[in-house]
Order: sequence, then structure tokens, then C-alpha cells
Amino acid sequence: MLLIKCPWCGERAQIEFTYRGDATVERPDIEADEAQWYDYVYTRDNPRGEHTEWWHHTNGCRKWFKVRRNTWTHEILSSEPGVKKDS
Amino acid sequence: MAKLKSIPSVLLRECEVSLLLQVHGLSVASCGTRLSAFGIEQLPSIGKSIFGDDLLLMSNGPDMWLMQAQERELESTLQQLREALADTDATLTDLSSARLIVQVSGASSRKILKKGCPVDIDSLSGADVVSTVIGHLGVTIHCLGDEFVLYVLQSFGTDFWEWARLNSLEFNI
Amino acid sequence: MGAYRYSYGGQLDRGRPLRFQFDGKQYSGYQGDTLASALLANGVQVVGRSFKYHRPRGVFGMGVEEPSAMVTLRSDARSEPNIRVTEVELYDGLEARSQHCWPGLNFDLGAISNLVSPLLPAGFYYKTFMWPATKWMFYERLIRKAAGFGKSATQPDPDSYSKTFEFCDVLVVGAGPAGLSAAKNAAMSGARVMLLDDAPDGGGRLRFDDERIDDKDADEWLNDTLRYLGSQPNVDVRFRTTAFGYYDQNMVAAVERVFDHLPEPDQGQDRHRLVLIRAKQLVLATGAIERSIPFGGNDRPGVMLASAVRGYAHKYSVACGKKAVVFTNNDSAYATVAALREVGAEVIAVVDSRLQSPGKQALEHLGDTTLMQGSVVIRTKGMRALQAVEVGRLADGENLLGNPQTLRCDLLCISGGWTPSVHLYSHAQGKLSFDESIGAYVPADDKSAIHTAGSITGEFSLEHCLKQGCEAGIESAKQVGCQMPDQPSVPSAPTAQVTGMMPLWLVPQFGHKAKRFVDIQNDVAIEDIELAHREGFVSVEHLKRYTTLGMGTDQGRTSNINGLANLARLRETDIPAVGHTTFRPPFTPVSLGALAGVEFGAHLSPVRRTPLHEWHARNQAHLQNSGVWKRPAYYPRTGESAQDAILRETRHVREKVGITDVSSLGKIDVQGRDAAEFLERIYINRWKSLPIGRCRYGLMLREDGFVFDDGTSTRLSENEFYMTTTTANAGPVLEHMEIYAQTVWPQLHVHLTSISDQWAGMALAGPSSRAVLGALIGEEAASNESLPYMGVSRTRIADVSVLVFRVSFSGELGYEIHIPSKQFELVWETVLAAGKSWDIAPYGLEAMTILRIEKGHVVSAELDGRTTAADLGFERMMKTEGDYVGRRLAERTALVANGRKQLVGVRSVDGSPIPRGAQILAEKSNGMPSKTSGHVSSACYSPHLNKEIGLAMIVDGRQIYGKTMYASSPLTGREVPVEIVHHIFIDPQGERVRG
Amino acid sequence: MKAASKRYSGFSLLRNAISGHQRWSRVWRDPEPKQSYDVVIVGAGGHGLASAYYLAKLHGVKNIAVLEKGWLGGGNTGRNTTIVRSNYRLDGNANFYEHSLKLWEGLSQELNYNVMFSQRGVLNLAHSDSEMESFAIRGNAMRLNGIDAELLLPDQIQRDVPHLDCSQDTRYPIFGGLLQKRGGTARHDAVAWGFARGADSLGVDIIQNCEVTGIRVQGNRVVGLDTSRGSINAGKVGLAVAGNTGRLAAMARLKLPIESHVLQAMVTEPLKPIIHTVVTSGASHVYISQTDKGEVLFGGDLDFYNSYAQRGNLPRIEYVVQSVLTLFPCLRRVRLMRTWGGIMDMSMDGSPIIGKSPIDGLYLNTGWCYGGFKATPGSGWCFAHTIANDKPHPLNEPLNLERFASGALLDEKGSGAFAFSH
Ligand SMILES: Cc1cc2nc3c(=O)[nH]c(=O)nc-3n(C[C@H](O)[C@H](O)[C@H](O)COP(=O)(O)OP(=O)(O)OC[C@H]3O[C@@H](n4cnc5c(N)ncnc54)[C@H](O)[C@@H]3O)c2cc1C
Ligand SMILES: NC(=O)c1ccc[n+]([C@@H]2O[C@H](COP(=O)([O-])OP(=O)(O)OC[C@H]3O[C@@H](n4cnc5c(N)ncnc54)[C@H](O)[C@@H]3O)[C@@H](O)[C@H]2O)c1
Ligand SMILES: Cc1cc2nc3c(=O)[nH]c(=O)nc-3n(C[C@H](O)[C@H](O)[C@H](O)COP(=O)(O)O)c2cc1C
Ligand SMILES: [Zn+2]
Repeated sequence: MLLIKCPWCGERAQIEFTYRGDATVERPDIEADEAQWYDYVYTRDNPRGEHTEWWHHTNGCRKWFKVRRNTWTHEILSSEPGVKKDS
Repeated sequence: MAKLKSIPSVLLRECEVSLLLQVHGLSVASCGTRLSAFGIEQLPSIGKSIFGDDLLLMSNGPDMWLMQAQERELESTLQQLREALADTDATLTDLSSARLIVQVSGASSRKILKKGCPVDIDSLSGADVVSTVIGHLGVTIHCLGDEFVLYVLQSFGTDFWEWARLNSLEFNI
Repeated sequence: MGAYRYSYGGQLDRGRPLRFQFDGKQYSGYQGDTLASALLANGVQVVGRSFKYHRPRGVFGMGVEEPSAMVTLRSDARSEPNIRVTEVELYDGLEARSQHCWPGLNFDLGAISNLVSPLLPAGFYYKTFMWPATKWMFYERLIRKAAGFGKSATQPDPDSYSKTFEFCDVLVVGAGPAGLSAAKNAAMSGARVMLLDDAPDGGGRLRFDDERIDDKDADEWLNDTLRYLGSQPNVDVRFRTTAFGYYDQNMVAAVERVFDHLPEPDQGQDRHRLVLIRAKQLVLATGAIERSIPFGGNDRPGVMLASAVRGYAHKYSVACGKKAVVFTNNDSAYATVAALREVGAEVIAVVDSRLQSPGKQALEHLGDTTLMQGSVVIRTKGMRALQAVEVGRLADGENLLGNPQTLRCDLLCISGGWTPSVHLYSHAQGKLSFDESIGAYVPADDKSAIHTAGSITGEFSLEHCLKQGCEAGIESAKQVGCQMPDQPSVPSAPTAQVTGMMPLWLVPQFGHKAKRFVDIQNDVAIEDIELAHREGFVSVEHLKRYTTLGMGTDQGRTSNINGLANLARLRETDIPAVGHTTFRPPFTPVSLGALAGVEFGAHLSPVRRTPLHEWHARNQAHLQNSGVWKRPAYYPRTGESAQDAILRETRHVREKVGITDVSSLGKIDVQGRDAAEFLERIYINRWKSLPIGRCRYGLMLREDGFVFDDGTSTRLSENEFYMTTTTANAGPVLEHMEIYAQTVWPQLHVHLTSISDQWAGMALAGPSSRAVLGALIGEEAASNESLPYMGVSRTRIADVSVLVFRVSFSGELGYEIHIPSKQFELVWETVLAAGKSWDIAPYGLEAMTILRIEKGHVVSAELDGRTTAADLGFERMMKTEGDYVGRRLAERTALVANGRKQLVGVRSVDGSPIPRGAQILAEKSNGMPSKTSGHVSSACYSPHLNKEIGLAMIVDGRQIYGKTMYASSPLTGREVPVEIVHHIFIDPQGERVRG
Repeated sequence: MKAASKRYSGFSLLRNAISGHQRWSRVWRDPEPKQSYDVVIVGAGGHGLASAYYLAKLHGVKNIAVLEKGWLGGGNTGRNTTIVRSNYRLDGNANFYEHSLKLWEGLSQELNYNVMFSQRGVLNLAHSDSEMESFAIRGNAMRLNGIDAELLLPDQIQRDVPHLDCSQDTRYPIFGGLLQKRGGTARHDAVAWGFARGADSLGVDIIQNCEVTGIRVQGNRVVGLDTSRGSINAGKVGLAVAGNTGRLAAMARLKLPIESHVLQAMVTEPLKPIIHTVVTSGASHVYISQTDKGEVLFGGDLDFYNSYAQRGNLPRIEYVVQSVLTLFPCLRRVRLMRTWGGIMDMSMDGSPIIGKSPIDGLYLNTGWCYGGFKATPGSGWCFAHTIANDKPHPLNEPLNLERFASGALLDEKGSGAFAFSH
């Protein structure tokens, strides 16, 4: 069972979390090209190695945050809050 | 192996509270001393709790608190809090009916929690608050030394008791 | 007890004799025996049959490595197949049966396959059973008859299982000399230590060998160390506990066999416990396992691992034979000579493949037993069990010199060297390197949080095992920041003088070509490996799968390396170039019960219950699953059928007044200065304009433009909305909104809290609902003016503060009353009492389903994740400017093109019921494949219209109202003509709900 | 060697037994890579091998190589739960998988290799009325597409699967089921080996231990590959690398609607067979069968995080086992023998992609999610057609890459653009 580091609650068992995939894709502006929207919703880098991804501390603090994890070794490298509050 | 004693070593008891609130968005800057009328001078850090005047404030995440009282009247307290926090970022949500609250005590209290919670129960000490799972259920655990208070979603209450029954047979409840 | 038990010695409780049965025959043993030692003490030689050829099999090893002595243990609902007798602790009344043989163990008809074994080489089934093409199912039935070893119980197991989560600083796996010294040193530093061992007691090989530590009998050190560890509060020692898998971030999964050593668990106690341990530092001291040697007939009962024979003698005082030969390629087996002598057996010779003489200690053990250097056992002889061996001299390590010599014996103790138990290390993606000196793979290096100590590293001397253990204990304590006392505990043992092992991967044949087995469970012999190689299965992985080498219940512990080495020989390369197959959890087989714990059957996943659950049950409701919830389907009255009850309840709502529990709806509190703006972006329709005290139907999309969920939401105050979602999507919708609130639009001030459990709800519906409400809150407050359609009122019922929404799912005049769930039953009863004069009655989900179909309301059957807002006729709700979730991709060509399936109503033309799940066809299919135009998503008999109706998704359906098509159900052989109509069957103008 | 002497049969087995099995020849060669091929297939899983086989057999392509980074059949082909079925609801899937199922029905004879395709039936259990209703929709759609399907009631199910818990005393009581009798299982390894043998005998070079490390593109046309065994020129390149699609696509600078996830499977110790049907349940997401060797074989959901490691974590194993015991309570004392994982090419709508890529001469075969084993012959057949004609066959036309941009998705579960949700 992975040990996920929540930026607020510390290292916790995977069963407290929900996964949401690639956190490097950015939601485009509503007026952006359909192609950009297609990329945002559908296409993924899908690397073997370091991957930045969304996790949600569903049975915990209910925050979404980004984890940097190696998809080959499952090693967890770092985690950070989803977005700074003042952005 | 020593023969098991026939006295139960875990006690589970449902607790009644008069008020349970989810508080969002309190901050030292905006709330400062606004809660001092309730005996709360400072905000607990994440994963900690403090007691005020018949009021328990537990931090269950960043910018999030559970507030609990045993005696205070719900609607008037809610009103007073709303007034105290007016014009701040804080919001209040009434959850007084939303949780089954269970006190776990006895020599094996940690042992039974370990059977369902993937957190280091042995490392919890007084005033610690942790939201996690027990079995398949979400739970917030408030540690009071060797006693624990669990907050489980009301609709899963029956299931929680079922979980507790299955897992406490060995403690001879 | 038993002809092969020596009269004294061993670590048995001779004061406690035990009786047991094997294949119905009574035997006895002692407390402290394993089933294996007890069978051996009684001279039982044949215990099982091999997988493919049904050859007789006896006890070969003494622990987890045992490949073939498997039985079915216990009986009836507790019967357990494939249990290794070497792992079973004897208890009084134990029952074991042989398996995989018919009619019996000693006369097994399956053994015919041994006679035709030339026809059954590796992979034979891929080459035949293909003709005639239709006959495979017939052949397969025969093959399945031969499959499997034991039989599973057919009744549910009466025992219980549980799980616990543990945390520690240092976890030591294996309580042999290395593990014990690691644990002791880590414990002395004050670290939180856990020590696990598979065996019922600690000590590892120390229990089976005659060793000295600190100049005393090793038992003394062992007992002192166990006593020390047992007395420390920071140490948790668990025996009978197998670490079966290493998982990410240093989590070790173990299973504790709490009660397998007794006939059945004590009252209330669990049989097995799954222990999940998160360790900051892990020390693997899992030891090494002796391996076999491939020579002719090496599978015959009476051929055993030398280390096992030594163990049976030392620990159980059992002589596995009366007249033994030892066959080895290394020094370790010499101790077996001494051990056998101690229990009164005769050792007639040691056959050592090496030309050099063994080390000093080995020669001491040898005593005056004949040593045949540079020699090998070529084959065994005997009927079922061993009677003699043929020994030949090796000329150059490969060819034989002269004629073999026959030695009569009933026991052959073999040692092909030792293979470290690197399983857990390998689960952790640890790299292995091949150590030529021991002929095995060892951990290449320690990882940051994983240390190895003892014979797992390939270091076999006790002296070094102890030393490495100490070092690992000290190092791991240091890593977790614990201070060692000045004096670590470093026990000493005599320095061993050993002569190196000689690789012996294959013994040449002489004359008679007896099978030389590699894997004696799956009957994989050298010729199978040669055949695989010949046919091009030259990768280790292909070899494994083609021959099934190492795929048995022992996972090839004593045999894999022999397979690899022989493949290397055939490929004319070295073993590292061939590689090894992958080690996978579990280390040893784990009961499914232990993995499941309490969460199966009725407890597989949690159930949500409404606050009225007991009330529903008391009132004869038929409760059914609805997502995670249990909800009342209908409330049959005495003598009423389900159908009658459902129709009665439906009519009751249309004609009088009904009440139903809608507590399972998702409810979310949306608060903050930007709450309205936030909803504007979550839903497709407008929210900022919604007045306080009013509610609105909202539809939300996923970002891909398809409909996600719907519900009504209410503005309670300027910055506070009470949102409802469908029952099924309550959780997903909240998570979805959280991601937008927290990460996409964090600048918006909005707080989201699930209040699904806080608020319970009831729908009060029917022509008399206003009258009932009036009786509760006053006629004025309930009037159309005070509480208009889509209006909301905060009021009190039974002195409980409630919310009353003027909304309707049924299409009747109706209200939803939401109440804090702890007061729900009180208010429900109050409403029922008030409604008595209007003949109020509860209704369930089934009636609700009919009511909503009549009204054309959509649910998950229509919102199936493939529909757009426009498909449902909601295109006008979609804002045409501004950002909201899903807007952009909802504009994609295929989502706006013609030819999409649209929501319509269907009405049976001839009055016959519309088949459930029917497909819609333009023409009758008459049972032929046909192109479909859509499908019926929901259908029912409408008591109100007295018609068979349904909702359907039909290609361009809104353009063909009035057309007749066919609702086709080949599954039931029915095809019903239906007319395509508008999806709202009753009150299309909404007069009832607004009136 | 003469073709006839290589044929397998009971007779050849007997003849070889007499000569001590010394005369069997290699099942496939071990050739050195040539400088250049007309078509190179990357990935010697079932799909890659089947594609090469059909290219050579049906489309007369002569100069073909299949490149494999490890050992052939060692990807998901060698680690799946071997269920074969065509019980799909949406036409685009149903027609394709039914074509594949028909190929399965003659595959052992076609390949002269017993792939042990066992039509023991695939039973999907329904645990609620609404699930029965959606099974009815699916079953009716299947029947109208000419595919066999039957809707069963609990008592019929209990008769067919005696040890299944059909009682009410369980979390998800069984309301009925959808049975496809022509569905079943096949021996996974034999499928890879049979296609490899077939392709090899048609002259295809199967090159193992040859990892593709780069895709060379000139203008917008693929011209060759870099591999761990040197550069290879290629007229056309077909990617059939399952979970590694993302890495190969990146070599061609493509970003695809694919994520790699780990899916686990496991077996118990071998038991005398008691489960003779493939049983699957959506409520707890588990699928169970018992192999011809006797192990009970099962799998469940993904581990739910991107992964390239062929190993998973314990919570999934626990839940899968809990689900198995819920259906078959008598197995609690049976023991789990081995667990493993495979890297799944999960697409964003849960359906596969077989077709052209934006680069000329580069073809995609990916997105198989939980269900690509059953597709093996059909996928190879369609992929071969697409590569040979530079145009999809009508059967794989709906399985194009463009559907994600246009919205013409094939989302059987309706769970949207989340790769792990399908
Ligand atoms: C646990 C599990 C259970 C499953 N159960 C079922 C089931 O019951 N029924 C079903 O129909 N499907 C099932 N599947 C799915 C099915 O196994 C796969 O979809 C199918 O086998 C894929 O075949 P393939 O040939 O596309 O891929 P693979 O067999 O994975 O072959 C791809 C090959 O490409 C090679 N490769 C990768 N990168 C490179 C490179 N750079 N250079 C050269 N070669 C490379 C790999 O080594 C591999 O051999 C399951 C999958 C798993 C993991
Ligand atoms: N003379 C030789 O050639 C030779 C060879 C090998 C070992 N030995 C001797 O054996 C001893 C080795 O000491 P050691 O401590 O390294 O090993 P050990 O074999 O004495 O102890 C290992 C212990 O680990 C336990 N174990 C293994 N895997 C486990 C798992 N997954 N879960 C729980 N428990 C598990 C075993 O039950 C055993 O008790 C020394 O005395 C050494 O001299 C000698
Ligand atoms: C259908 C099927 C049946 C299997 N049966 C067995 C088995 O009987 N014994 C065994 O050890 N492994 C069995 N395995 C698992 C393989 O040993 C192996 O774990 C799997 O092919 C994945 O390869 P890997 O573990 O080498 O990565 C089986 C795998 C499959 C797909
Ligand atoms: Zn958290």
C-alpha cells in the first residue's frame, strides 16, 4: 500500500485517498481552441518515471494536491498543495 | 499464552452532543480574538484540538475545524458564532445530526482501532485529531489519552456497530 | 512412539502424547511434533502423489520448502487442501488425508500416466487434442478431471479472520541467529522493534543444528535472547507469522496463524490475522534453503534434504531411516552424519562430489563413516520407497568412471548447496547478483531502508550470521535516530573452516535412464528442460511456462536454481546470463480468509441506511439496494403481491397523498461570497439570478461535455446554497466541485461541505399534500402564494426546524421536507399523523419509478454518461457565454451532429407490456440480426394512464413523434410495436405541480 | 525443414515419443535483425504476433519483423486472466469483438497449435433490478448484432454454478445474469506461442531482446527504428506495445489518450476443479475462473494510479479476495499462491484504438484496457488489414484515434474521460 504524503496531514495510507491522474495539464481558457481542450481532457504524457499527479485526501482533510511519484518504482518524491490560495 | 480474562477490555459507548459544526475559513488574521467569548483564544494547528467553554475545537484539515459542544444550545450558539464571525471568511455548517459519535475506552481500545485504522494508533496522544478510515468507513478520531472519540457518518452508523461487533469478539465484549 | 523415534532427546514434550489420523489410520506423536516428524517417526514413507505422473512422494524437506508431501487437513467445512505436512504442528485428534490419488494413495490409477509418460512431455497438450475441432471441450473435461491436487471445502469456513495495522521503527523478518541478534541490538537502542518468524518458536536453524554460541550450547543463547526480547516493552515478537509480501514504502504484509496449531480457534478468536506492518527500517534475516540435486530417481520417497534429516533428528529425535547414505557437494551435510548417529541410525557412506577433502568440522562429524570422494549418486532403486542407491565416480565432473557401486539404504540425505531466501528483498525490486561460490543469487546490496543479514546474504557460517545480524540491528536503529548503548551485544561462534561448494547441477546417467527430476511437485525432469531448449523455449521465462518448472505450490524453492543452471548448460552460457524468474508474493501460500478479514459476504462493502431504516423494516417495507443505500422498494399489505402494492402506492400518490423517504439524496452546503458564481460555473444554467428562498433544477456536465448529474439547488441566503445531487453521485459530485474550487478557481471564496448525513428528507406528494402540509405548518404558510412552485420555506414541524421545498419528482403537487436526521423519525410520524385524515400512505422506490416515468423525469438509466444535455431536451438551459464545466467540449461535432439518440416516450400500441431493456427497431426483426435505432431505458405499466409506457433513447427521436417502431427483445422472444411520443406522459403543462 | 514434419498431431507426438522427443525442432527461429523490413511490428505480444501472422498469411507481405524488448508473450498476453467474450453493447465494439470470437473458434486448427480455447461460458452477474435492465439492453443489442446471449435467473445460475452464493444473505444478492455461452477462456501462453510459430513459419523474423528506443520520422513519414540491436529501416511500423504505448508514442512525439496503469491478477493453489464457468460481477468488480491445471484464477479493478511496475499493492488484492469469497464462500481456507501485475494501456473511453496515426506509415494498436486478450486474433486481423491497405477495415473503422477529438466515443461504461475509470 502506497504511503502518500499529504502536504497537510503528512504520510498516510493510500486507502484514505482518491487518485485523479496527470496534474501537469492545465485547464485552458474557455475561448481556447478545441484542440487545446482536447489535449487537456484527453491526451497524456504518460511517462515511465517521474509523474506529477492529483491525489485527493478523501478520508482526511479533503484537499486536492499534487504528488510527484515515480511510476516505475512507485517512489514518492514530493508533494505540494494544488494551487496557492492567492493565485 | 495467558488465558483470556473474561472481563471486557474494550468499552464502546455512543455519545450525545448538543452541537457539532464544520467550520471553514477561520484564520488568525480575520478571527483573532473573535472566539474568545467562547473561551477559545487560539486556533489549534492541523491535527490538534483545544477546549473552550463547553466547546471543543478540532482541526481536521487546513482551514477546517470541527466544533463540538455537549451542553450548548444549538441554534443560539450558531447565531452567536455567526455574529462573532460576521464579515470574515469563515462559514459554519451544522452537522449536529450528521455523525454517530462513539467513545472507545478500556485497556484494548488501541488494539481494536488498529484492526481498522491505517494510522499509527500507538503514536496518538491526548489532543490529537486524525481523519482516516476504519474498515471501509471514513472516521475522525479524537484522542484523549487512552480514550478515543470517533466521529462516523450517521448513515453508516449501523455498519460501524457491525464492524465493531465483528472486531471485538476477541476482547470478550 | 513410532519405530523411528529415538528413545530420548529432541525438543518434544514426551509427557504429552498426541493421537492423529492419516488416511483413516491412527498414529501417535508428541506435543512439539510436526505432522511430518510424526509421520516419519511412524515410518510413513508415502504421503502424496506428484502432479503429472502420480509418482509416490514422501517427506522431502522440513519447512516451507517442502515440494511434495502435501495432504488435506481437517475435515468438512474446515478441510484444507494442499497443506505441507512439514508446516503442520501436531495436535490431538488431527486428521489428514492424502490427495490427488484414486482410489487410494498406495494404489493410484492416475499412475498410469507415469507409464505413458513418454507421451506426455512438457507442453504435450499444445500439440494435440485438436481433432476434430469440435471435440476440445470433450478432451478438456478429461484434462480437468486430472487437474488440481486437493479438494476445497464445499461449505463456508466457520472460522473468523481479522486484520491489524502495525507501525514500527525496525522490523526484523526471521528469528534465526541473524534476526535475533539484529532485533536484540535494535531493541537495546530503544527503537520500536517487531520481530516475525514463520516458525512456532524462534531460533531458525539453531533448533535443528548442534551449534555453540559464546562457548555454550546455542540453546542457552537462544533462550536468553528470546527472554530478553520478550521482556522489552518496545519489542513485539510474533511467531507463527509469515511475512508474505513486501509492498511499497516499506510495508510488509504478514499473516499470523493464531490457531492453526489447535483443532479449532477458541471462542471469539480469529484463526488467522493479516498483519500489515509499516516499518521505517526493515531487516531481512530470512535465511537460506537447501536444494536438491538432479540424479536418477531423486524423487523417490526416502530421498530427503540433508538439512531436514538433521533437523528431524535434532529437534524431534526422529531417524528418517535406519540405514542412510549422504550425498553432498558441500560441507554442511556432514553434520547430518553426526545427527543421525545421535538418533541411532547407521550412516553407511558419505558420497561427496568433490575431490578435495571437506573442512575440519565436517571431518569431525564424519567420524568413521566411509567417505566416497569425487563420487555421485547416479540413481536410486526401490519399489515405492528407497531400497538402494547406485554410486559412481566422477572422472572430470561430467563423466563417470567405471561401474557404479550399489549401496543398500532406506534413506538418502542430499545437499546440493544452499539458496538464500531473497523473496521479500526481490519483491522490493532489489537487484540480485549471482554468487559463484555458493551457486545462488544473493541481494546485490542493501537498499536505504532495507538491510539483509545472515545466510540470506550467502554468508553461511554462524559466526558471520550473528555478526551481520548485530550490524544490521545497530545500523537500522541508527537510521531511525536511536542511540545504541556503548556495548552492543555481539555473540561469538567458532570460526568455521569449510571447503567450498562444488556446483553439481546434473548427475550423468549410467545405463538405465531413470528420470532426473528438477521440480518434483510438477514432475519436471531434465529431459523436459532439454526438450524446451530444443524447441526454442530458451528464455528462463519460456522455460518456466513451457515446463511449469517452479510454478507449483512451493514455487520451486528447492529446484529453480537447478533448472536455471541446466538451461545455462544447454545454452552454453553461464547462469547470470540466463537470469532468473520473478519472485512474487506471497512468500508461501496465504489463506484467502486471512486476506479478506471480516469484509466479505454481507460485509463486503458498507451500507448506508436512512434514519428511518428501522421504521421501514417495522412497517414491512421490502428493502433493496440502491447504490450504497438500502431503501424501501414498496410496503406490501397483508395478502398483497409486490405488483399490487406498487400499483396501489402509485395510485395513492396520484389520487390522494403519499410520503416517501428521500434521505439518500446527495446534499452539499455551498457557502461563500462567490457561491453563486461557483454554481454558475459548475452547472450549465444560470444561478446568480436565483432569488433567495427559491430553488432551481440544475444540470452539470463533465468536462468532456456529457451530462454528469442533476438536482435542485436552493438559495438559502445571498451566499449560501443548499445543493442536491442524485443518490449515486453524491460523493463524486462533491469531489468534482472540490477540484474546481481548490485547484481551478481557487480565487473564488467558496466552502463545500457534505450535508447528506445531516439532512434527511421526505417527499410529500399528491393532490392532498397541501392540505397535509397546511395541517402541519398552517394553511396560510402552505398556500400557493406563500409557498409557490420552486419556493422554499424554513419552518418548524413538531418543534423541529425544517426546510420545505416545493418541488416534485412525481409530477403531482408535492413538497420535499428536509429535517436534521436525528429528528427525522419524529417529524415523519408527525406528518403521518397529520395526514391521517387524508389517508396518507408511504410509498417506495418502485412507485416512485413509475411516477417519474409517467412524468418523463430522467434518472441514471437515461443519464448513462453518454447523453448530452441536448439529447435530453435541455439544450435551452445551456448558457451560451461564460465559462462552465463541459461547455467547450459539448460543442464537438459528434455531440451536436444529427443522428444522436434523443429522449422520447414510447407507448405500447397493442397494449402488451414493453419488454425491459428492449432495443428499438424500425422494422420487426423476426429473430434476425437487425440495425437498432435506440433502446428503451425504462418501462412500466402506468396505472394512471392504464397504458404500457416507457422512456427511450432513439436516433433523432424528437422528429418522429407518432411513428410506430418495434421494441425488440430477442432475449425474451418478444417484439412489441410502440408509438414514439413526447417523454412527458402526464400533465405536460405542469398544472398539477404548480396548482 | 519440410512443413509436414513440423505439423503437430497426436500422431507426431507418438512418433516423437519413440525417438525420445529428440527430433522436435524449434518452434520459432532466433534470427538476427536485418537492415530493413517492409513492415516492422513493435511488440511480440499476442497482438503484434497475430498482426504479423495475418500480414504474411492474408496480405502477402513478405518482409516482416516483430521486435520484442524481452521475451515474446511476456507482456499482458502472458499475465492476463484469459477471458474471451464478445458481450458488448455498443455496435463499434460488438462487431469487432464478435469477429475476434469467430476467429478464436477456429484458432487451434488455423495455427495447428492447441490454444485450449474453452467455450465454457462467461456469466456476468447482476445484483440489482437496474443492472438486470442494463444487461437486458446489452443482451438484446448483442442478439440483434448476431451474438449469442442469454439472460438467466438466479435458480438457473445456481444450477450452473453450484458453489456460488445465490442467497439473500449477502451484500449484493444475485438477481440474475447475462450468459454468453460461446465465451470462455484460452491458454494465454499458447496463444503467443501459436501465433509466433505460425508467423515464423511464414517467414516473419521475430526478434526478441530487441528494445525499440527511437522512431525515425522524415517529413511526416516513418522511415525506421532505433533499437538496442541497432537501427532498422522500415517501410511501415505498427505499434502493438500495450502498456508501453505512451513511451513509444513519445518517441514519435505523439501524445495519446492513453494512460498506463497496473492491473493485478492472482491464482490459488491448484484444486480439483469446482468452477466450470467464467463468473464475473460488476458490483464488486471481480472475474473468476478455474484453469485446466486447477488454480482458481481471478482479478479485479486497477490499482488506480499510473504505473509501469508489473506489481501492485495489497489493498486491491484484499478487495478482490473479499469479492471472490463473497461469491464463493467455500474458498476461504483455500490459499493464494501467486499474485502479479500487468501494465494496461487504458484509453480515455475504455475502448481500443486500431488504426492510423497522424504520422504516415505509423499505425497504432492500443487502448486495450481490461480486455485485449480476447481481441488478440481480431486485433491482429484488423491491424494487418489496416497496415497492408493503409486504411482501416470497416470492423475497426469506429476504433479510430480521431473519435476522441470528434466526440464519437465508444464509452461502454459511460464513465467519461478518465482512463482509470473504465
Ligand atoms: C492482470 C490482467 C488481466 C487481464 N485479463 C484479461 C482478460 O481476462 N481478458 C482479456 O481479454 N484481456 C485481459 N487483459 C488484457 C490483455 O491481457 C491485454 O490487453 C492483451 O493481452 C494485450 O496484448 P498485446 O499484444 O497488445 O500486449 P502485450 O502482450 O503486453 O505485448 C506488448 C509487447 O510489447 C513489448 N514492448 C514494449 N515496449 C517495447 C519496446 N520499446 N520495444 C520492443 N518491444 C516492446 C512488450 O515487452 C510486450 O511483450 C488483462 C490484462 C492484465 C494485465
Ligand atoms: N553450513 C551451511 O552451509 C549453512 C547454510 C545455510 C545456513 N546455515 C546456518 O543457518 C543459520 C542461518 O542463520 P539465519 O539467521 O540467517 O537464518 P535461519 O535459517 O536460521 O533463520 C531464518 C528464519 O527466518 C524465518 N523466515 C524466513 N522467511 C520468513 C518469512 N518470510 N516470514 C517469517 N519468517 C521467515 C525462518 O522460519 C527461520 O526461522 C546459521 O546458523 C548458519 O550457520 C548453515
Ligand atoms: C492464466 C495464468 C495462470 C497461471 N498459473 C500459475 C501457476 O499455476 N503457478 C504459478 O506459479 N504461476 C502462475 N501464473 C503466474 C505466472 O507465474 C506469472 O506470475 C505471470 O505470468 C506474470 O509473470 P511474472 O510474474 O514473471 O512477471 C499464472 C498466470 C496466468 C496468466
Ligand atoms: Zn490531508
